[in-house]
Amino acid sequence: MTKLSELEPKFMHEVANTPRGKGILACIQCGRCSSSCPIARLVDEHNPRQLMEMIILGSRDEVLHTKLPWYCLSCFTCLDRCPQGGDVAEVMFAIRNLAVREGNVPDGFAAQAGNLIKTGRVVTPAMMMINKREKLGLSKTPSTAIEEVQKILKKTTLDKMMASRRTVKE
Amino acid sequence: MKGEPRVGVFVCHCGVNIGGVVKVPKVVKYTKTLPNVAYAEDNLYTCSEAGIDSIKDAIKKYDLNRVIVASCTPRTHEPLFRAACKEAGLNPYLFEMANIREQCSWVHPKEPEKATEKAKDIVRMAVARATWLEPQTEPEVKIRDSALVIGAGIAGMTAATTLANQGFKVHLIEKEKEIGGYVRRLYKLYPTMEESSEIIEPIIEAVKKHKNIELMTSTTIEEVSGYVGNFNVTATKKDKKIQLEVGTIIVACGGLNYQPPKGLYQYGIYDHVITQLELDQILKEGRLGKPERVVMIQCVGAKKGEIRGYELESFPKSDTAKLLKKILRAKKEEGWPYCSRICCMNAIKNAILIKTASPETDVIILYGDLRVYKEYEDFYSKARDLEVKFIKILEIVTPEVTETPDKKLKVLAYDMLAGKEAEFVADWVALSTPLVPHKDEVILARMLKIPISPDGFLMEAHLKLRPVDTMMDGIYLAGVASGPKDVPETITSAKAAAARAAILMANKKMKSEAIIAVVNEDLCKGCGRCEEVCEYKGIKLEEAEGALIAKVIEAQCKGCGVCAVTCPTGAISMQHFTNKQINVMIKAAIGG
Amino acid sequence: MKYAMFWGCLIPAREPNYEVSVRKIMPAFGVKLVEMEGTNCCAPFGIQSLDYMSWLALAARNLCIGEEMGLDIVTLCNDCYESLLMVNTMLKTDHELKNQVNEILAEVGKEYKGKIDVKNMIDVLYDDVGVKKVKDAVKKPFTGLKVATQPGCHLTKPKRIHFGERKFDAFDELVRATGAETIDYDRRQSCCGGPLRGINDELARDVARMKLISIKNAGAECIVTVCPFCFLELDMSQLEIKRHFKEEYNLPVLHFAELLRMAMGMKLDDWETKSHRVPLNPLLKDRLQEG
Amino acid sequence: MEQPAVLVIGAGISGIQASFDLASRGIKVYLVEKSPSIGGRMAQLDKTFPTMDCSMCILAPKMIDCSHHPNVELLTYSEVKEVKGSPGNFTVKVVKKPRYVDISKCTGCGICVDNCPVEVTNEFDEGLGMRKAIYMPFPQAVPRAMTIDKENCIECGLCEKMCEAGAVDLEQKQEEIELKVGAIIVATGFDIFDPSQIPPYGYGRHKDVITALELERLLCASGPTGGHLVRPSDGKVPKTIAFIQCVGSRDRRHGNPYCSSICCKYAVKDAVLIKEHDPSARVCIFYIDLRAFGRGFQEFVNRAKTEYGIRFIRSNPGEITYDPETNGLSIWYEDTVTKKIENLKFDLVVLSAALIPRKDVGDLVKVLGIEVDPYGFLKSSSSISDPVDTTVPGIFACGYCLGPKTGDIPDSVSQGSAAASRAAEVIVGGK
Repeated sequence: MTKLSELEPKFMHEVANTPRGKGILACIQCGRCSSSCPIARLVDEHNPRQLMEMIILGSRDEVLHTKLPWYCLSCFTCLDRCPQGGDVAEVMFAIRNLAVREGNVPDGFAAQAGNLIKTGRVVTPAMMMINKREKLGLSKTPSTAIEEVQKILKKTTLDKMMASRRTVKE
Repeated sequence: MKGEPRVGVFVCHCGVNIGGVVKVPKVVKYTKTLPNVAYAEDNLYTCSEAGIDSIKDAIKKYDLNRVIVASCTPRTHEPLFRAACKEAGLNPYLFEMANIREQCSWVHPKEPEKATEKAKDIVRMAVARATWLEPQTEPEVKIRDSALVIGAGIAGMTAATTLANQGFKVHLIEKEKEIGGYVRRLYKLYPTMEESSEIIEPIIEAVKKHKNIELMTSTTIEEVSGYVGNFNVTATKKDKKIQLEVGTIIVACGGLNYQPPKGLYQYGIYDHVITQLELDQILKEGRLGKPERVVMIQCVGAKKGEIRGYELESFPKSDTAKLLKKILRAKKEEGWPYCSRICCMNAIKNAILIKTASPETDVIILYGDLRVYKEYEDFYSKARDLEVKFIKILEIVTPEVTETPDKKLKVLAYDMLAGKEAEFVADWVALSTPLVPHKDEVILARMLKIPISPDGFLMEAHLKLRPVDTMMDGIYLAGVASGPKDVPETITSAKAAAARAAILMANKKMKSEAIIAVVNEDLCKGCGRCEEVCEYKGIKLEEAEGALIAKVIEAQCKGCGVCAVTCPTGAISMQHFTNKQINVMIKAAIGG
Repeated sequence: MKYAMFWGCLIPAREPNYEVSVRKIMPAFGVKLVEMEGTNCCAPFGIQSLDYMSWLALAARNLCIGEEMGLDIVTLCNDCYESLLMVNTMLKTDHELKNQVNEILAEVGKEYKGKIDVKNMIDVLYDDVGVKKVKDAVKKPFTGLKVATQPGCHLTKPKRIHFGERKFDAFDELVRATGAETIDYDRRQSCCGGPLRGINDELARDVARMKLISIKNAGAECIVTVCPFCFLELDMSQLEIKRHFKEEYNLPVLHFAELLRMAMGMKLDDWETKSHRVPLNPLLKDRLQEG
Repeated sequence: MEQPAVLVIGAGISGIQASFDLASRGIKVYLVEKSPSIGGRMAQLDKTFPTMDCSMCILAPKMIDCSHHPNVELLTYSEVKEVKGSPGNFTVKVVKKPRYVDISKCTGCGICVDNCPVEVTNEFDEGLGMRKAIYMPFPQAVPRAMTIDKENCIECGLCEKMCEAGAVDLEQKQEEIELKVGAIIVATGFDIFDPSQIPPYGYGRHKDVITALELERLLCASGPTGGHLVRPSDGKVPKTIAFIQCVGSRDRRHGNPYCSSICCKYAVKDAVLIKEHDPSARVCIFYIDLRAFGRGFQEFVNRAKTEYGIRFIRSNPGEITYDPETNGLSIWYEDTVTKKIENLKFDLVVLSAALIPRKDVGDLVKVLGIEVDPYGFLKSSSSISDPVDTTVPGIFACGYCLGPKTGDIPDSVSQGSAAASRAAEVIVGGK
């Protein structure tokens, strides 16, 4: 039984006003997103419709501090299948941005961020690949402006966010 | 009827409906062996133009003086085939229908052989009866071109102005002192959010000013007698009797908003538990202020006795035990068996009004099925854009309302889609209640002799194709009298009722059924038993050469046959259903 | 037709064969690819999930480089295309957002003006080059080859930005231009599972398996992709599925550039054939360099 | 001055009701219908909810009453080309398309149909049944005459040779007639949303995914299979049938955000019909909100659940996949009670597709100068107080050309009578 105290009535309002979260207001709980989502079919915890319902109901704590938002692989199937223009995938991004601000970042994403801050890219070529490219007469991998990337990420405080990361509650 | 009876029999396949079960060709072959049968054939659809033409041609070619169509129900097709006989020059009452669909193929789909035999019996009985049919002439009734409209709500006023604009005299009678009815009291109307006054004031002006409309307020109807085209209505206005003679009557008595019984969701116990109508009035007077949360509960008063099978069927076992206690309680609740179609929209309208007035208020609507139909889906989206929360609850687990120590209301509901029981503390709880029939609808129905349908509203002649007519010619239904409707639907049905009434009044005359009682004056002892039992007052004792003789008022008699059965001396017989005809049918049935 | 070529990070790091094929076919259509210097990560799905403004700033920075070169940007990888296209569309329409982003870009002396467009190789071949020219360039058509097309989620969805169904049909038309027959299968519009690589590999494999089942049921012989993620995922997971589920699909996976290159008569070099985990022969035996 | 007439465009149940009400009160009506026979969509239905009347049984008498009425002049296979003038006197140009059959002579005997060598799909059967180049859409067609479909006709002349009544006239030309009318009523009805716009449902890819109107034709006694429900793919009797609601309705992405109002009702009706045909069949209805709001309908739904054991699943399925071994379809949906994504196998899937504006409503709107609402249906001058008036005075509308403002058949009939009232006010009242 969820007491009102556990619910945060203003949660839907908060998500609706995050840059990619406006779609939550259109949701009519039809279930088309969860039944077309490839992940929902394989992982029981991940259910986009139920996630939207929890936002509407206001279970802020359960949504932002668990693994729930991190299963989505942003293939936008739910967004295209949503009959009400509920932009479910966009709302997923909105919740993840909110979760990151609360320090909830899984390891895989943190690794990508670390790589980005260190090398300016998410995927960096292994030494063996650089030699192979040489042999094939291809140019070295494209040049990256690493300092400029680091300056940008300092301005958007991404590096601070990554530093204040806590492990996620199962 | 001079000359030997020459019967033509047309057996119908009705596509698969009859032909799929009854061996129609066999029935035709058998029919040809019956006495007096001059011609018999079968066709795929006798009700199609092909069937009609084959009947007309056969009458001329084989000089038939009786016609039988063995097909479906007289209720929908007898007028059609009678018209065909008439066009071929044969008196329409020399026609007889044998129902081998509803009374045979449809009920015995699994036994084709027996069904075929039964079809033969039914046709044999019809042929037997046909030989004794006599031509009848339909009495013609004069129709006055004035109408009575009962109830001056939005339905009554619209019907009255529509008829008046077409030049007919209209008597508009309203029980209350003020006209405008249910809609006039409302604040705003969905979906356009126009004020109710913007819609209803122009019509009220038109009614008051229209030269063809005679408006009588605080007038109640005492008694209605007479028949189509000549209704005499007696009404009283502040103990002044008024007599009216009108051609047609339009019933626009409207409906009531259901007052939940004391205690249902603590209604009547806590004053902040209100109905949507009361919330509408509070919003109209701006008395709501800026509450922190308003919770609305849908389908209050709707019958939840039938447990929605699907919800219990695959329900997680763990919760069922806990919920069963609540389910049994829900079963006891009485309620209206129909969906009153306007309460969802009303709740959303009030939610939008609250949210526009004070966006900070948290508005939650607990619903089982959100029936926002037609183009009102945009209205529903507008509410969601204003952050109104729609939470689907398990209907069979009715929410519980209790009071918190600090005089707020606590609503406990099972949110089916999140799979959790959630609890909300609210300042107001609004109950969406259905539209229910007017208490005096029953009195009106008995007065006008029109039936009431199972859900308590007045019954229309045919649900699909005659939605504003009634069983009684000349009496029509407009607005909520025949079932819950929203304002646009009410206005449409009012205009439709006006159109139907206008037909009779424009033609000024009408033919009515010839199936009526006939009194054999030699046998009538004047005992008056027939007058007592006649529901429609279609038969009266009259002085004739010093003796009391029963006399039939042709247009008023509905041909129900009660008088004929009650008459001790057998003086009364029914045209087209004489005892002879019926006995012959019975003999044919048993004779085999 | 000159474009600024944004290779992204995955193709140079993992799939040089895609780069080689593209470099080989584009000159035939008069398309000149100018290398972009000093680009940065396009901020794909992973980074977008972390922070909104970081995504806009990183993607906008690449757009500024394209504007400085005065050329439309062309990408091969769906993630780069999606990120750059969405940011380009948003900044062009939302001035207030553009100013916020420019405020961040000022740190590195760049300013987004919104003068260029972002295109994928499919847009270039379909809109600018035209299917007719592609058909004419085909010397050895793949008549009879049953192909399941996999344009990829970020090339075609969300439909409101990518002109609805047109993208799916455009890619099908291009594949048909090479003579092959495109098969319509149930899960054509669903995801290959690629973005979960590195985060949850088993899950990625299972998502890929659902797609492969659907392709097999529809009777296709091979899969043609656009996005390197789809290529890697659908190719690699067939081996993992064989090991884990003991199921054989052997559906060879080809980049569209490779398919077009072979259709234009060129043969794949040996190292390119080897970089496909699902063997290309026997299906494409006569199109490969021996030994 | 002799009373002006009324033009009614479209002879579905709504147009028929409007014409019959006007004619019965002595006003002349020109009833123009584009297809060869009057009857409209209702003629295609098998049974109607919730009374289970057979649709043709309650429609045929009305069609014959209307067409035989002395005050009604039927102009079938004709279209309105041009309208000028103002309320009280409109001049209307109507083009009578050539039928190549003389209506007065043709008895509808069908010899020509038997001999016609050309066979094409029958639009009336939603493409499930076949018809010849010379055809009558359905047995109870009014007027009861054949029509030659010139596109597919190979002009072999066999029909002309075989016709005893000499009714075939291959040289018939297009006629244009001019009518003087006082008011116009539009009753042109609706089209069905093409579900192939939602690829994951596989309509068009799998033959056993059909629309609800196609199901009506399969269930109808005069349908292509004589009323026996069989799977279009292999002709077998389906044992498990699913209905999917809100396909294209309540859908912003496909431009129909409204609720088409009748799909929940006809889905439950068809489910009950299927159970009556074959009690052992298993029928599921996937819905979002079961909109059982009509008269007597909630009771009908309760009966469907308790008596007929039809299963209602509150979820809108995401996609349908095809399983080659069992030639069956599996529907992927979320069981909102258990929160699990499930899939159920079905032999036949019926999509309750949305009702959308007629494809060619555009040119009629241009001809009449009336406005359409955001969904493409006709706009009422005031959606509350004048639901059946269009934006042009003197021109009224009824039936589903007004869009979702019209619910089911009783709404169409009421609007037909209401439009008749409004037209009569213009003719008699001069308002």
